[in-house]
Amino acid sequence: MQVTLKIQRFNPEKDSAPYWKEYTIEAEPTDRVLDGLLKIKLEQDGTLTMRSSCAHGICGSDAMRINGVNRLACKSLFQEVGNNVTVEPIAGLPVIKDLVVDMEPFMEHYRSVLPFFINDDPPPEKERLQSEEDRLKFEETTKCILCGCCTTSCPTFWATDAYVGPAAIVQAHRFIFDSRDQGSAQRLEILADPDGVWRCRTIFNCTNACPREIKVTEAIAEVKKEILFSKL
Amino acid sequence: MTTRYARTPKPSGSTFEVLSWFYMRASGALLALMVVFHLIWMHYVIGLTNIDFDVIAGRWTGPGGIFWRSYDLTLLILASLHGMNGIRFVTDDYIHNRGWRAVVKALIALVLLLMVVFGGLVIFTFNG
Amino acid sequence: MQYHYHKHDVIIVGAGGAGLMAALYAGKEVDTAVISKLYPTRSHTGAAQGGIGAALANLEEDHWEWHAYDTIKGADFIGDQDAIEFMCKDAPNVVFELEHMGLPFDRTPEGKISQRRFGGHTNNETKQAVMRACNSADRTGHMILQTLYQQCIKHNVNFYDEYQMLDLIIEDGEARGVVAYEIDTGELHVFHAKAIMLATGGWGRVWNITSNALTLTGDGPAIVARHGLPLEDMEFFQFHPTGLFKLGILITEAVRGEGGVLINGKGERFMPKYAPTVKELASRDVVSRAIYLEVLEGNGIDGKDYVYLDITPKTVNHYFEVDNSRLPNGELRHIDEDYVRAKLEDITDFCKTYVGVDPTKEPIPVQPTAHYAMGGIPTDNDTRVIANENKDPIPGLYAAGECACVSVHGGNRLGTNSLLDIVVFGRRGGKVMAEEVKQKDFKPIDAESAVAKVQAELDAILNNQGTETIAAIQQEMKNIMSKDVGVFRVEEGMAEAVKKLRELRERYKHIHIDDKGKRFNTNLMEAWQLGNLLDIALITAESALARKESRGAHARDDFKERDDENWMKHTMAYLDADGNVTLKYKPVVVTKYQPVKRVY
Amino acid sequence: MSANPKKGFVSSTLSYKGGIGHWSWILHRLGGLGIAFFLILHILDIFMVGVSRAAFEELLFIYHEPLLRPVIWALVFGVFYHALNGLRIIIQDFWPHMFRYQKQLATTVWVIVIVLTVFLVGVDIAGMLA
Repeated sequence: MQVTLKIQRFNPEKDSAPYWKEYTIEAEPTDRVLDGLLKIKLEQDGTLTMRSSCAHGICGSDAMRINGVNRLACKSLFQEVGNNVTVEPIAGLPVIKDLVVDMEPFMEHYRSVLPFFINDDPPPEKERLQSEEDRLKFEETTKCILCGCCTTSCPTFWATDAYVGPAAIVQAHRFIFDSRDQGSAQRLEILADPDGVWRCRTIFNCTNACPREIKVTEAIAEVKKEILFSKL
Repeated sequence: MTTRYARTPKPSGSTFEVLSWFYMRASGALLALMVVFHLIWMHYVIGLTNIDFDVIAGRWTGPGGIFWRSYDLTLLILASLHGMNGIRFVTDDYIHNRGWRAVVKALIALVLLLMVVFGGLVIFTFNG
Repeated sequence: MQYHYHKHDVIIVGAGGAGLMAALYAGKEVDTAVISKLYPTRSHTGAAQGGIGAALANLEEDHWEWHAYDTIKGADFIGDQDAIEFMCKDAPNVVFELEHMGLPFDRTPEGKISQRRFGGHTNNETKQAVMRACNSADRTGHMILQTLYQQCIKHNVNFYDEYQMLDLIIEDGEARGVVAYEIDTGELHVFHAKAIMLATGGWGRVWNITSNALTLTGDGPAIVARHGLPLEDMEFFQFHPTGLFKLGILITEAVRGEGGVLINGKGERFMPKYAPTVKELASRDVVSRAIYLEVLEGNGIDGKDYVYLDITPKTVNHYFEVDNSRLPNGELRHIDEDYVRAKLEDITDFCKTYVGVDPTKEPIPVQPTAHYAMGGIPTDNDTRVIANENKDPIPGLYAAGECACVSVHGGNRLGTNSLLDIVVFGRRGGKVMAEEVKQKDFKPIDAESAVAKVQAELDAILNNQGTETIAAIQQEMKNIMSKDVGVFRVEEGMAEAVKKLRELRERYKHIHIDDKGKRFNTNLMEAWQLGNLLDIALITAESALARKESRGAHARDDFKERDDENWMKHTMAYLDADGNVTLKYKPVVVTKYQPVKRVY
Repeated sequence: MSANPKKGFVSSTLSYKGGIGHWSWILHRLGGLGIAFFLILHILDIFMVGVSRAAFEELLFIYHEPLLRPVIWALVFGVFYHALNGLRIIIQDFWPHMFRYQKQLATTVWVIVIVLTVFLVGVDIAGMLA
């Protein structure tokens, strides 16, 4: 099939503002949008710039806004997105070049929620035990690949990048609900900040955008409830 | 004792934010019922075209006066706080300049005060 | 020459499992920095699925010695047995340590780390498959990568994200620094260090169908080779039997560990013909060849070049009955759709997304996919890179993970041993480097000329007015390698491949690119990486052409048998500036296991 | 130099093809702002009841003027939507597993809001005709 990709371009060395450019390629319906972009880069215009690595939705490099919604280019097939595809960078982060954004503000929020296991007790000789039930409590949020689809689909984040954002809350959730972890109080304290979970307006764009099908809004609500009950 | 990893000083205002969040839900639930009832009462039971001074006066001074005065007062306080807090959220989202944000928030607080004072005054002091 | 200068005791290049584990261990004691061409969590460790092998015996009897023997046998007896014993003995400790770092393993009903069956891992007495793969659903690699990155953040390891290493600074036979290109700005950086570890991963992108990320271009080994240092056992490259048809996306061996069977175009389960005891759970080279032979005989699905991997409960439960396959408690094994979905969540997702198949209801179309490099930069058991067949180390240079060849995988790696390799040797390397740099001072470096050399390499691409394109050269290289240096190899094919690869290397000198800018010039990076792939491809083809036997992943139609008398030795391939490859050989370390015929 | 991320968050908000939750939020927020401003006016006009009969009757056109009815109806709709959508959010916040039914819940909100709005608008029209 013939596919037309309308891509937002921006070269910081030449352009003062982003602009749109259209490319037409031959593609299979089962090709990924990423295949299309790479094909353009290889065959038509080597200056087209995006990030990509694993190409099957596990590394989180190629989050972009495709036909108006955040997705991974490698998890979007032309048969679902159609043959007229609009591709632009994810919103709310500075655009470096074409589809590449500066992920640093995003990573800063990620680091701010203590996204690491905290348990200062001397570990046992073998594994720490954890029941299957306790393990399942945070199963879903361990799937996060830090692609940024959720945070950059959030209208609150677009309005104010002080908001810690869904991805960071998901990462915190993964530890807050881990029965082995002892850092929950500190994380809840951080997330109770005015720029923490309370800026979530329950909009669901994050949940809809998550390529790992994490129920992000639900995870955020669980954190909110946890803070509420710890304060009341 | 677990090591303290938080690199920032203890975040301020966290209790206020959680209470504000909780208040929006608690008052919201109550307001939803009260306002829907209020609207149905004024539009269906009274009828918009029939509203006049006597209707309002009768409401506060008639046989159910105590009930209506408490109902309206509750509505006034819950709604003013809910509404102005909502505007505060919007301010936090969209106004990033610290100075402007403070000015707008002060304005919101002032408006809130005036709403409760003016509204309360009439509900309490009205004597026909 | 314009460049930025940085100084750290230890520099680690690559932020996958091996790099991060080393960074964590070195970083606890000395000033450590990690350079990565990707954000660390984008590394391909995250794509590893099935599990990490360790004889924890959480569900049934198991011993590290069994694990070691399975690995040696899986390696087709060309793995170094001292290294393998070290790794398998260390495995339980390192897995417990990962658990202590918070890694969310699946749990047994008693709350212990859950384990599952995997290819080539057996109870050495009964010869049946044993539950040894510690797993976290089907994203064990993702969990390891995330956990290690989290710990690095906790311990304040320095990161230089999106920096491409372009060269090593080796002076007076000692590694003293790295030259890297900051992708965002196009500026060059010199990293001055006392110890440098390469953990740059594999090079599956040399082949057409691969499970590897687009970024796996063998940068580390190629740079090492261009310094006149040897690469070991490059002819051994693993083809994973079950890549998703056409795309090559990995479908974990755990599918077979959970009971999945391989079915050919006639609807027959064909693995019992090739591996009567463990069938689908034979080692990967055996299963890949079986699929290849089925396809050759016209038994592919619809006569095409793929077969079915069937994990539908109906089929699986049928074969559990046929095989009388039982749980440790004696009950007949049985699975249902929910179990498949829970244990193989990501696989289910991949199949639905890319081929529109629900694996709980329909079989998955699969074909062998280029997967893992057993060979690489030769190191000793302490991860020190060695310069020759006498194992003389190069001071200051270390390597770990897929880019390194210790060699624990020999001719064929067992599933779950790659994750084990990266954490065991990453940790070992981190500790060794920390100890060594404490005893050592910074040696002077000539940063100016190192930068000038790299700048010249980049300018050669940027200013090239040639007519050759990345697309054409890359595609031809992949075609050559897939056709002639793939699952099955013959003399004429490989000789032809070597010849054509040399032509491609000439054409590469006339490559031109569109993007001449400084900012985020991925076009330039791709062109440079293509040079690495071409070097690697040539060394692989030359190493393979010379090895006149079939062993592990190196399967020749013209030399069908293993030849222990002449070929039980490691290849050491040296590339010179003119593109000539010289082959030397190094003996295999044998402790107590003598080679026997390999049957599964 | 990088493109400014904050440029056009309004256009991001309007152009993002979010689901029903996205549009619900926009409506909820606009509705909330509208109601808050009306509330201020409403308090003022009722305050006039306390000032004098005449002062209040000056403002009665708000409720009697047919031309203002569409404004009132928009407000009625806004109040119902804000109230019911708010209840949806509360339900989801306190029973997070209800998030899985967000689309069904959001649709239910619309159904109830439309029924209530049509009912009251109908009542008003009937009153005007009478």
